[in-house]
Amino acid sequence: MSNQVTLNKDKDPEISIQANDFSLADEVALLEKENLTDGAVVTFTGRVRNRNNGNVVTTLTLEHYPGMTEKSLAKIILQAKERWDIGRVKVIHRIGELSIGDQIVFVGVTSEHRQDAFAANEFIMDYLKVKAPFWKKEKITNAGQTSENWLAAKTTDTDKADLWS
Amino acid sequence: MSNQVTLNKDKDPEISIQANDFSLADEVALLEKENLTDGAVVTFTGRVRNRNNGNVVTTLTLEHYPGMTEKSLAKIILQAKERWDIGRVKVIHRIGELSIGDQIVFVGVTSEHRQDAFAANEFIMDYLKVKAPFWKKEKITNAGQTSENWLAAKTTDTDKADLWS
Amino acid sequence: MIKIVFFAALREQLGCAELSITADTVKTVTDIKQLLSDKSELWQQTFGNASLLCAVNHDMVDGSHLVKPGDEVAFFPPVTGG
Amino acid sequence: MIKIVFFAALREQLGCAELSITADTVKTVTDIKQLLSDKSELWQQTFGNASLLCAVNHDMVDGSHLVKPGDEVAFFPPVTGG
Repeated sequence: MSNQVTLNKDKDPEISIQANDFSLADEVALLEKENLTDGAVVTFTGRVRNRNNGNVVTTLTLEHYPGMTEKSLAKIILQAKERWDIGRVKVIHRIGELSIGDQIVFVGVTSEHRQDAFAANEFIMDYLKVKAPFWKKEKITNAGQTSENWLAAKTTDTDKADLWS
Repeated sequence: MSNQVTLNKDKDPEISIQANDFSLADEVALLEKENLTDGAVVTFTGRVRNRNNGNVVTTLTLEHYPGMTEKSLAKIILQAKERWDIGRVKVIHRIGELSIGDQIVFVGVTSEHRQDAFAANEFIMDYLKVKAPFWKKEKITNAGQTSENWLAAKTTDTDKADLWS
Repeated sequence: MIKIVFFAALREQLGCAELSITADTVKTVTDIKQLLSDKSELWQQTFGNASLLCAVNHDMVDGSHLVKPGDEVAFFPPVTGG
Repeated sequence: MIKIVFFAALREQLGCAELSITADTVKTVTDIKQLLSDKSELWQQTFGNASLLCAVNHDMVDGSHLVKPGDEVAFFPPVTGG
Protein backbone atom coordinates (compact mmCIF):
# COMPACT_ATOMS: atom_id res chain seq x y z
CA MET A 1 0.00 0.00 0.00
CA SER A 2 2.71 2.48 0.98
CA ASN A 3 4.35 1.43 -2.26
CA GLN A 4 1.41 2.71 -4.28
CA VAL A 5 1.29 6.01 -2.41
CA THR A 6 4.96 6.57 -3.22
CA LEU A 7 4.31 5.85 -6.88
CA ASN A 8 1.53 8.42 -7.03
CA LYS A 9 3.38 11.11 -5.09
CA ASP A 10 6.57 10.94 -7.16
CA LYS A 11 4.83 10.54 -10.48
CA ASP A 12 7.30 9.21 -13.05
CA PRO A 13 7.67 11.91 -15.73
CA GLU A 14 8.64 9.24 -18.28
CA ILE A 15 5.31 7.41 -18.02
CA SER A 16 1.74 8.54 -18.48
CA ILE A 17 -1.40 6.40 -18.40
CA GLN A 18 -4.25 8.61 -19.49
CA ALA A 19 -7.75 8.65 -20.97
CA ASN A 20 -7.06 11.90 -22.86
CA ASP A 21 -5.41 12.08 -26.24
CA PHE A 22 -1.82 13.32 -26.51
CA SER A 23 0.05 15.55 -28.95
CA LEU A 24 2.96 13.93 -30.78
CA ALA A 25 4.45 17.37 -31.46
CA ASP A 26 4.31 18.38 -27.78
CA GLU A 27 5.87 15.11 -26.64
CA VAL A 28 8.72 15.34 -29.14
CA ALA A 29 9.26 19.00 -28.20
CA LEU A 30 9.71 17.91 -24.56
CA LEU A 31 12.15 15.17 -25.57
CA GLU A 32 14.19 17.73 -27.53
CA LYS A 33 13.92 20.71 -25.16
CA GLU A 34 17.37 21.88 -24.00
CA ASN A 35 18.69 18.57 -25.29
CA LEU A 36 21.54 19.44 -27.65
CA THR A 37 23.56 16.26 -27.21
CA ASP A 38 21.05 13.82 -28.70
CA GLY A 39 21.03 13.90 -32.49
CA ALA A 40 18.47 11.12 -32.90
CA VAL A 41 14.77 11.02 -32.00
CA VAL A 42 12.72 7.90 -32.73
CA THR A 43 8.98 7.78 -32.10
CA PHE A 44 6.43 5.01 -32.29
CA THR A 45 2.72 5.76 -32.38
CA GLY A 46 0.14 3.00 -32.26
CA ARG A 47 -3.37 3.73 -33.52
CA VAL A 48 -6.73 1.95 -33.62
CA ARG A 49 -7.09 0.17 -36.96
CA ASN A 50 -10.45 -0.23 -38.70
CA ARG A 51 -10.01 -3.97 -39.16
CA ASN A 52 -8.65 -6.77 -37.03
CA ASN A 53 -8.58 -10.47 -37.92
CA GLY A 54 -10.98 -9.76 -40.80
CA ASN A 55 -13.61 -8.01 -38.66
CA VAL A 56 -14.78 -4.40 -38.95
CA VAL A 57 -13.83 -2.70 -35.69
CA THR A 58 -16.01 0.14 -34.40
CA THR A 59 -14.46 0.93 -31.00
CA LEU A 60 -11.66 -0.35 -28.81
CA THR A 61 -11.72 -0.22 -25.01
CA LEU A 62 -8.51 -0.36 -23.00
CA GLU A 63 -8.48 -1.70 -19.45
CA HIS A 64 -5.38 -1.69 -17.25
CA TYR A 65 -4.19 -2.58 -13.76
CA PRO A 66 -3.44 0.78 -12.05
CA GLY A 67 -0.19 0.73 -10.14
CA MET A 68 1.20 -2.39 -11.78
CA THR A 69 1.04 -0.73 -15.20
CA GLU A 70 3.34 2.10 -14.10
CA LYS A 71 5.65 -0.28 -12.27
CA SER A 72 6.03 -2.63 -15.24
CA LEU A 73 6.64 0.24 -17.68
CA ALA A 74 9.25 1.78 -15.34
CA LYS A 75 11.03 -1.58 -15.25
CA ILE A 76 10.98 -1.89 -19.06
CA ILE A 77 12.40 1.65 -19.45
CA LEU A 78 15.13 0.86 -16.91
CA GLN A 79 16.08 -2.29 -18.84
CA ALA A 80 16.25 -0.27 -22.06
CA LYS A 81 18.56 2.28 -20.39
CA GLU A 82 20.82 -0.50 -19.15
CA ARG A 83 21.09 -2.03 -22.62
CA TRP A 84 21.47 1.05 -24.82
CA ASP A 85 23.05 4.47 -24.58
CA ILE A 86 19.88 6.52 -24.72
CA GLY A 87 18.94 9.98 -23.48
CA ARG A 88 15.28 10.74 -22.80
CA VAL A 89 12.33 8.37 -22.87
CA LYS A 90 8.59 8.90 -22.80
CA VAL A 91 5.87 6.25 -22.80
CA ILE A 92 2.18 7.18 -23.00
CA HIS A 93 -0.63 4.65 -23.04
CA ARG A 94 -4.27 5.57 -23.27
CA ILE A 95 -7.10 3.81 -21.45
CA GLY A 96 -10.86 3.79 -21.87
CA GLU A 97 -12.91 3.78 -25.06
CA LEU A 98 -11.16 4.74 -28.29
CA SER A 99 -12.36 5.15 -31.88
CA ILE A 100 -10.87 4.17 -35.24
CA GLY A 101 -7.73 6.17 -36.00
CA ASP A 102 -7.28 7.27 -32.37
CA GLN A 103 -3.81 7.21 -30.90
CA ILE A 104 -3.37 4.36 -28.38
CA VAL A 105 0.29 4.39 -27.43
CA PHE A 106 3.37 6.59 -27.85
CA VAL A 107 7.00 5.71 -27.27
CA GLY A 108 9.67 8.37 -27.80
CA VAL A 109 13.41 7.83 -27.33
CA THR A 110 16.37 10.13 -27.96
CA SER A 111 20.04 9.17 -28.29
CA GLU A 112 23.34 10.48 -29.55
CA HIS A 113 23.56 7.79 -32.21
CA ARG A 114 20.50 6.57 -34.01
CA GLN A 115 20.84 2.80 -33.57
CA ASP A 116 20.37 3.13 -29.79
CA ALA A 117 17.10 5.06 -30.11
CA PHE A 118 15.77 2.66 -32.77
CA ALA A 119 16.61 -0.47 -30.77
CA ALA A 120 15.44 0.89 -27.41
CA ASN A 121 12.15 2.13 -28.86
CA GLU A 122 11.33 -1.22 -30.47
CA PHE A 123 12.42 -3.08 -27.32
CA ILE A 124 10.11 -0.95 -25.16
CA MET A 125 7.17 -1.62 -27.49
CA ASP A 126 7.91 -5.36 -27.68
CA TYR A 127 8.09 -5.66 -23.89
CA LEU A 128 5.08 -3.41 -23.31
CA LYS A 129 3.08 -5.75 -25.56
CA VAL A 130 3.77 -8.82 -23.42
CA LYS A 131 4.52 -7.47 -19.92
CA ALA A 132 2.44 -4.35 -19.22
CA PRO A 133 -1.04 -5.16 -17.84
CA PHE A 134 -3.30 -3.66 -20.50
CA TRP A 135 -6.19 -5.50 -22.13
CA LYS A 136 -8.11 -4.59 -25.28
CA LYS A 137 -11.76 -5.26 -25.90
CA GLU A 138 -13.02 -4.53 -29.37
CA LYS A 139 -16.53 -3.87 -30.55
CA ILE A 140 -16.90 -5.40 -34.00
CA THR A 141 -19.59 -5.54 -36.65
CA ASN A 142 -20.03 -8.68 -38.70
CA ALA A 143 -22.95 -9.05 -41.12
CA GLY A 144 -24.86 -6.31 -39.28
CA GLN A 145 -24.29 -8.00 -35.91
CA THR A 146 -22.37 -6.13 -33.22
CA SER A 147 -20.38 -8.01 -30.64
CA GLU A 148 -17.69 -7.35 -28.08
CA ASN A 149 -14.56 -9.45 -27.82
CA TRP A 150 -11.52 -9.42 -25.61
CA LEU A 151 -8.50 -9.65 -27.87
CA ALA A 152 -6.42 -12.79 -27.56
CA ALA A 153 -2.70 -12.41 -26.93
CA LYS A 154 -0.57 -13.26 -29.95
CA THR A 155 2.25 -15.78 -29.82
CA THR A 156 4.04 -13.63 -32.41
CA ASP A 157 4.27 -10.88 -29.78
CA THR A 158 5.72 -13.29 -27.22
CA ASP A 159 8.17 -14.65 -29.78
CA LYS A 160 9.26 -11.15 -30.77
CA ALA A 161 9.90 -10.10 -27.15
CA ASP A 162 11.88 -13.31 -26.58
CA LEU A 163 14.28 -12.30 -29.36
CA TRP A 164 15.71 -9.59 -27.07
CA SER A 165 16.68 -12.02 -24.32
CA MET B 1 18.69 15.49 -69.36
CA SER B 2 15.16 14.37 -70.23
CA ASN B 3 15.48 12.16 -67.18
CA GLN B 4 15.88 15.16 -64.89
CA VAL B 5 12.97 17.03 -66.43
CA THR B 6 10.74 14.03 -65.76
CA LEU B 7 11.88 13.90 -62.16
CA ASN B 8 11.01 17.56 -61.63
CA LYS B 9 7.67 17.42 -63.39
CA ASP B 10 6.38 14.39 -61.50
CA LYS B 11 7.80 15.41 -58.13
CA ASP B 12 7.88 12.39 -55.84
CA PRO B 13 5.50 13.12 -52.93
CA GLU B 14 7.49 10.72 -50.73
CA ILE B 15 10.71 12.76 -50.98
CA SER B 16 11.52 16.37 -50.20
CA ILE B 17 14.92 18.05 -50.32
CA GLN B 18 14.47 21.50 -48.84
CA ALA B 19 16.24 24.40 -47.17
CA ASN B 20 13.21 25.19 -45.00
CA ASP B 21 12.43 23.53 -41.72
CA PHE B 22 9.62 20.98 -41.53
CA SER B 23 6.90 20.20 -39.00
CA LEU B 24 6.98 16.71 -37.52
CA ALA B 25 3.30 17.02 -36.58
CA ASP B 26 2.27 18.00 -40.13
CA GLU B 27 4.28 15.19 -41.67
CA VAL B 28 2.82 12.57 -39.35
CA ALA B 29 -0.69 13.97 -39.93
CA LEU B 30 -0.17 13.41 -43.68
CA LEU B 31 1.06 9.86 -43.11
CA GLU B 32 -2.05 9.13 -41.01
CA LYS B 33 -4.65 11.06 -43.04
CA GLU B 34 -7.41 8.76 -44.30
CA ASN B 35 -5.14 5.86 -43.44
CA LEU B 36 -7.15 3.60 -41.16
CA THR B 37 -5.42 0.33 -42.03
CA ASP B 38 -1.97 1.17 -40.65
CA GLY B 39 -1.81 0.86 -36.87
CA ALA B 40 1.89 1.69 -36.58
CA VAL B 41 3.73 4.94 -37.28
CA VAL B 42 7.51 5.12 -36.75
CA THR B 43 9.42 8.37 -37.18
CA PHE B 44 13.08 9.21 -37.11
CA THR B 45 14.27 12.79 -36.73
CA GLY B 46 17.94 13.69 -36.98
CA ARG B 47 19.10 16.97 -35.44
CA VAL B 48 22.32 19.01 -35.33
CA ARG B 49 24.24 18.13 -32.16
CA ASN B 50 26.34 20.70 -30.29
CA ARG B 51 29.41 18.45 -30.24
CA ASN B 52 31.05 16.12 -32.71
CA ASN B 53 34.28 14.18 -32.22
CA GLY B 54 35.01 16.34 -29.14
CA ASN B 55 34.66 19.68 -30.95
CA VAL B 56 32.12 22.41 -30.22
CA VAL B 57 29.98 22.73 -33.34
CA THR B 58 28.49 26.12 -34.22
CA THR B 59 26.85 25.49 -37.60
CA LEU B 60 26.45 22.66 -40.07
CA THR B 61 26.16 23.15 -43.82
CA LEU B 62 24.57 20.49 -46.02
CA GLU B 63 25.50 20.16 -49.68
CA HIS B 64 23.86 17.68 -52.03
CA TYR B 65 23.81 16.56 -55.66
CA PRO B 66 20.45 17.71 -57.05
CA GLY B 67 18.77 15.04 -59.14
CA MET B 68 20.90 12.18 -57.91
CA THR B 69 19.72 12.78 -54.35
CA GLU B 70 16.09 12.27 -55.28
CA LYS B 71 16.90 9.29 -57.47
CA SER B 72 18.92 7.53 -54.77
CA LEU B 73 16.27 8.14 -52.11
CA ALA B 74 13.52 6.86 -54.43
CA LYS B 75 15.55 3.69 -54.96
CA ILE B 76 16.05 3.22 -51.20
CA ILE B 77 12.32 3.66 -50.55
CA LEU B 78 11.53 1.15 -53.30
CA GLN B 79 13.89 -1.39 -51.75
CA ALA B 80 12.23 -0.86 -48.35
CA LYS B 81 8.80 -1.47 -49.90
CA GLU B 82 10.02 -4.66 -51.53
CA ARG B 83 11.41 -5.99 -48.25
CA TRP B 84 8.69 -5.03 -45.79
CA ASP B 85 4.92 -4.73 -45.77
CA ILE B 86 4.71 -0.98 -45.25
CA GLY B 87 2.09 1.64 -46.07
CA ARG B 88 3.21 5.25 -46.48
CA VAL B 89 6.71 6.65 -46.47
CA LYS B 90 8.09 10.17 -46.26
CA VAL B 91 11.73 11.23 -46.37
CA ILE B 92 12.75 14.88 -45.88
CA HIS B 93 16.35 16.07 -45.93
CA ARG B 94 17.35 19.67 -45.39
CA ILE B 95 20.16 21.43 -47.21
CA GLY B 96 22.07 24.68 -46.59
CA GLU B 97 23.26 26.12 -43.30
CA LEU B 98 21.76 24.73 -40.09
CA SER B 99 22.21 25.64 -36.41
CA ILE B 100 22.51 23.53 -33.26
CA GLY B 101 19.28 21.70 -32.48
CA ASP B 102 17.90 22.20 -36.00
CA GLN B 103 16.15 19.30 -37.67
CA ILE B 104 18.25 17.78 -40.50
CA VAL B 105 16.38 14.72 -41.64
CA PHE B 106 12.99 13.07 -41.19
CA VAL B 107 11.91 9.54 -42.06
CA GLY B 108 8.33 8.47 -41.41
CA VAL B 109 6.91 5.02 -42.16
CA THR B 110 3.49 3.51 -41.49
CA SER B 111 2.54 -0.17 -41.46
CA GLU B 112 -0.16 -2.53 -40.26
CA HIS B 113 2.23 -4.29 -37.91
CA ARG B 114 4.91 -2.41 -36.05
CA GLN B 115 7.97 -4.48 -36.89
CA ASP B 116 7.70 -3.55 -40.58
CA ALA B 117 7.67 0.20 -39.88
CA PHE B 118 10.56 -0.09 -37.40
CA ALA B 119 12.74 -2.14 -39.74
CA ALA B 120 11.95 -0.13 -42.89
CA ASN B 121 12.58 3.19 -41.13
CA GLU B 122 15.98 2.11 -39.82
CA PHE B 123 16.86 0.56 -43.20
CA ILE B 124 16.04 3.82 -45.01
CA MET B 125 18.20 5.81 -42.57
CA ASP B 126 21.09 3.34 -42.81
CA TYR B 127 21.04 3.40 -46.61
CA LEU B 128 20.54 7.17 -46.79
CA LYS B 129 23.69 7.55 -44.67
CA VAL B 130 25.88 5.68 -47.15
CA LYS B 131 24.14 6.01 -50.52
CA ALA B 132 22.41 9.40 -50.80
CA PRO B 133 24.74 12.18 -52.06
CA PHE B 134 24.73 14.59 -49.12
CA TRP B 135 27.85 16.06 -47.53
CA LYS B 136 28.18 17.86 -44.20
CA LYS B 137 30.59 20.64 -43.44
CA GLU B 138 30.78 21.76 -39.85
CA LYS B 139 32.00 25.02 -38.42
CA ILE B 140 33.72 24.26 -35.12
CA THR B 141 35.32 26.29 -32.35
CA ASN B 142 38.40 24.94 -30.61
CA ALA B 143 40.31 27.08 -28.10
CA GLY B 144 38.75 30.24 -29.52
CA GLN B 145 39.72 29.28 -33.08
CA THR B 146 37.00 28.76 -35.65
CA SER B 147 37.51 26.36 -38.52
CA GLU B 148 35.46 24.59 -41.16
CA ASN B 149 35.72 20.87 -41.80
CA TRP B 150 34.07 18.47 -44.16
CA LEU B 151 32.92 15.51 -42.12
CA ALA B 152 34.61 12.20 -42.86
CA ALA B 153 32.42 9.21 -43.65
CA LYS B 154 32.27 6.65 -40.86
CA THR B 155 33.07 3.00 -41.41
CA THR B 156 30.47 2.23 -38.72
CA ASP B 157 27.81 3.61 -41.07
CA THR B 158 29.04 1.43 -43.93
CA ASP B 159 29.17 -1.60 -41.67
CA LYS B 160 25.64 -0.95 -40.39
CA ALA B 161 24.22 -0.63 -43.91
CA ASP B 162 25.99 -3.85 -44.91
CA LEU B 163 24.09 -5.72 -42.20
CA TRP B 164 20.90 -5.41 -44.27
CA SER B 165 22.37 -7.16 -47.32
CA MET C 1 -6.24 -10.59 4.92
CA ILE C 2 -5.10 -10.95 1.33
CA LYS C 3 -6.73 -8.80 -1.34
CA ILE C 4 -7.40 -10.60 -4.62
CA VAL C 5 -8.21 -8.72 -7.85
CA PHE C 6 -9.28 -9.91 -11.31
CA PHE C 7 -9.01 -8.15 -14.65
CA ALA C 8 -10.43 -8.11 -18.17
CA ALA C 9 -12.02 -11.32 -19.53
CA LEU C 10 -11.28 -13.13 -16.27
CA ARG C 11 -13.18 -10.52 -14.23
CA GLU C 12 -16.15 -10.81 -16.62
CA GLN C 13 -16.15 -14.63 -16.59
CA LEU C 14 -16.12 -14.72 -12.81
CA GLY C 15 -18.48 -11.78 -12.42
CA CYS C 16 -16.12 -10.57 -9.71
CA ALA C 17 -13.53 -7.77 -9.63
CA GLU C 18 -12.16 -8.13 -6.13
CA LEU C 19 -12.43 -10.23 -3.00
CA SER C 20 -10.52 -10.82 0.22
CA ILE C 21 -9.42 -14.03 1.88
CA THR C 22 -7.82 -14.71 5.22
CA ALA C 23 -4.19 -15.67 4.98
CA ASP C 24 -4.57 -18.61 7.40
CA THR C 25 -4.93 -21.46 4.96
CA VAL C 26 -2.80 -20.34 2.02
CA LYS C 27 0.95 -20.26 1.69
CA THR C 28 1.45 -19.84 -2.07
CA VAL C 29 -0.24 -18.48 -5.19
CA THR C 30 -1.08 -22.07 -6.14
CA ASP C 31 -2.86 -22.47 -2.78
CA ILE C 32 -4.97 -19.38 -3.56
CA LYS C 33 -5.85 -20.77 -6.99
CA GLN C 34 -6.93 -24.03 -5.37
CA LEU C 35 -9.02 -22.20 -2.76
CA LEU C 36 -10.77 -20.14 -5.46
CA SER C 37 -11.31 -23.19 -7.67
CA ASP C 38 -13.18 -24.86 -4.83
CA LYS C 39 -15.81 -22.08 -4.82
CA SER C 40 -17.85 -23.50 -7.72
CA GLU C 41 -17.63 -25.25 -11.04
CA LEU C 42 -17.38 -21.87 -12.83
CA TRP C 43 -14.38 -20.87 -10.74
CA GLN C 44 -12.81 -24.28 -11.15
CA GLN C 45 -13.11 -24.16 -14.95
CA THR C 46 -11.85 -20.60 -15.08
CA PHE C 47 -8.78 -21.28 -12.99
CA GLY C 48 -8.08 -24.40 -15.05
CA ASN C 49 -6.93 -22.07 -17.84
CA ALA C 50 -3.17 -22.57 -18.02
CA SER C 51 -2.52 -19.19 -19.64
CA LEU C 52 -3.74 -17.15 -16.62
CA LEU C 53 -1.09 -14.83 -15.19
CA CYS C 54 -0.54 -13.80 -11.59
CA ALA C 55 1.05 -10.73 -10.01
CA VAL C 56 1.72 -10.17 -6.32
CA ASN C 57 2.12 -6.55 -5.25
CA HIS C 58 2.39 -5.56 -8.94
CA ASP C 59 5.17 -7.99 -9.85
CA MET C 60 4.60 -11.06 -12.01
CA VAL C 61 5.11 -14.27 -10.06
CA ASP C 62 4.65 -17.99 -10.58
CA GLY C 63 2.61 -20.47 -8.57
CA SER C 64 5.27 -21.21 -5.97
CA HIS C 65 5.45 -17.55 -4.86
CA LEU C 66 4.80 -17.19 -1.09
CA VAL C 67 1.99 -14.88 -0.02
CA LYS C 68 1.52 -13.03 3.27
CA PRO C 69 -1.17 -10.89 4.96
CA GLY C 70 -1.47 -7.47 3.28
CA ASP C 71 -0.45 -8.74 -0.15
CA GLU C 72 -2.40 -7.77 -3.25
CA VAL C 73 -2.72 -10.78 -5.54
CA ALA C 74 -3.92 -10.23 -9.12
CA PHE C 75 -5.06 -12.79 -11.68
CA PHE C 76 -5.51 -11.87 -15.33
CA PRO C 77 -5.33 -13.16 -18.91
CA PRO C 78 -2.24 -12.61 -21.10
CA VAL C 79 -1.90 -8.89 -21.78
CA THR C 80 -2.89 -7.27 -25.11
CA GLY C 81 -1.94 -3.58 -24.86
CA GLY C 82 0.15 -1.40 -27.15
CA MET D 1 30.63 16.31 -74.88
CA ILE D 2 30.62 14.78 -71.45
CA LYS D 3 29.73 16.99 -68.47
CA ILE D 4 31.81 16.38 -65.37
CA VAL D 5 30.78 17.67 -61.93
CA PHE D 6 32.53 17.69 -58.55
CA PHE D 7 31.09 17.97 -55.06
CA ALA D 8 31.94 18.87 -51.48
CA ALA D 9 35.60 18.57 -50.37
CA LEU D 10 36.62 17.38 -53.84
CA ARG D 11 35.16 20.50 -55.48
CA GLU D 12 37.00 22.70 -52.98
CA GLN D 13 40.30 20.85 -53.39
CA LEU D 14 40.15 21.15 -57.16
CA GLY D 15 38.72 24.68 -57.10
CA CYS D 16 36.35 23.47 -59.80
CA ALA D 17 32.67 22.60 -59.75
CA GLU D 18 32.10 21.56 -63.35
CA LEU D 19 33.88 21.09 -66.67
CA SER D 20 33.26 19.46 -70.02
CA ILE D 21 35.40 17.13 -72.07
CA THR D 22 34.99 15.73 -75.54
CA ALA D 23 34.08 12.07 -75.59
CA ASP D 24 36.64 11.22 -78.30
CA THR D 25 39.49 9.93 -76.16
CA VAL D 26 37.65 8.33 -73.23
CA LYS D 27 35.75 5.06 -73.09
CA THR D 28 35.35 4.46 -69.35
CA VAL D 29 35.19 6.28 -66.02
CA THR D 30 38.77 5.20 -65.40
CA ASP D 31 39.79 6.88 -68.67
CA ILE D 32 38.20 10.12 -67.44
CA LYS D 33 40.05 9.88 -64.14
CA GLN D 34 43.31 9.42 -66.03
CA LEU D 35 42.57 12.37 -68.31
CA LEU D 36 41.81 14.61 -65.32
CA SER D 37 44.87 13.40 -63.38
CA ASP D 38 47.05 14.51 -66.30
CA LYS D 39 45.91 18.13 -65.86
CA SER D 40 48.32 18.92 -62.99
CA GLU D 41 49.96 17.55 -59.88
CA LEU D 42 46.99 18.80 -57.78
CA TRP D 43 44.53 16.89 -59.93
CA GLN D 44 46.76 13.84 -59.96
CA GLN D 45 47.02 13.78 -56.17
CA THR D 46 43.30 14.38 -55.73
CA PHE D 47 42.29 11.58 -58.07
CA GLY D 48 44.79 9.26 -56.38
CA ASN D 49 42.32 9.12 -53.43
CA ALA D 50 40.93 5.59 -53.52
CA SER D 51 37.78 6.47 -51.61
CA LEU D 52 36.42 8.83 -54.31
CA LEU D 53 33.03 7.80 -55.65
CA CYS D 54 31.65 8.19 -59.16
CA ALA D 55 28.10 8.43 -60.51
CA VAL D 56 27.08 8.50 -64.16
CA ASN D 57 23.66 9.99 -64.89
CA HIS D 58 22.89 9.88 -61.15
CA ASP D 59 23.70 6.20 -60.64
CA MET D 60 26.76 4.99 -58.77
CA VAL D 61 29.19 3.19 -61.07
CA ASP D 62 32.68 1.73 -60.89
CA GLY D 63 35.72 2.52 -63.02
CA SER D 64 34.89 0.10 -65.83
CA HIS D 65 31.57 1.81 -66.58
CA LEU D 66 31.35 2.93 -70.24
CA VAL D 67 30.65 6.60 -70.92
CA LYS D 68 29.08 8.23 -73.98
CA PRO D 69 28.43 11.75 -75.26
CA GLY D 70 25.71 13.51 -73.24
CA ASP D 71 26.52 11.67 -70.01
CA GLU D 72 26.83 13.54 -66.73
CA VAL D 73 29.73 12.13 -64.74
CA ALA D 74 30.08 13.10 -61.06
CA PHE D 75 33.00 12.59 -58.73
CA PHE D 76 32.63 13.06 -54.97
CA PRO D 77 33.87 11.92 -51.55
CA PRO D 78 32.00 9.29 -49.50
CA VAL D 79 28.64 10.72 -48.46
CA THR D 80 27.91 12.05 -44.95
CA GLY D 81 24.22 13.04 -44.88
CA GLY D 82 21.48 12.05 -42.47
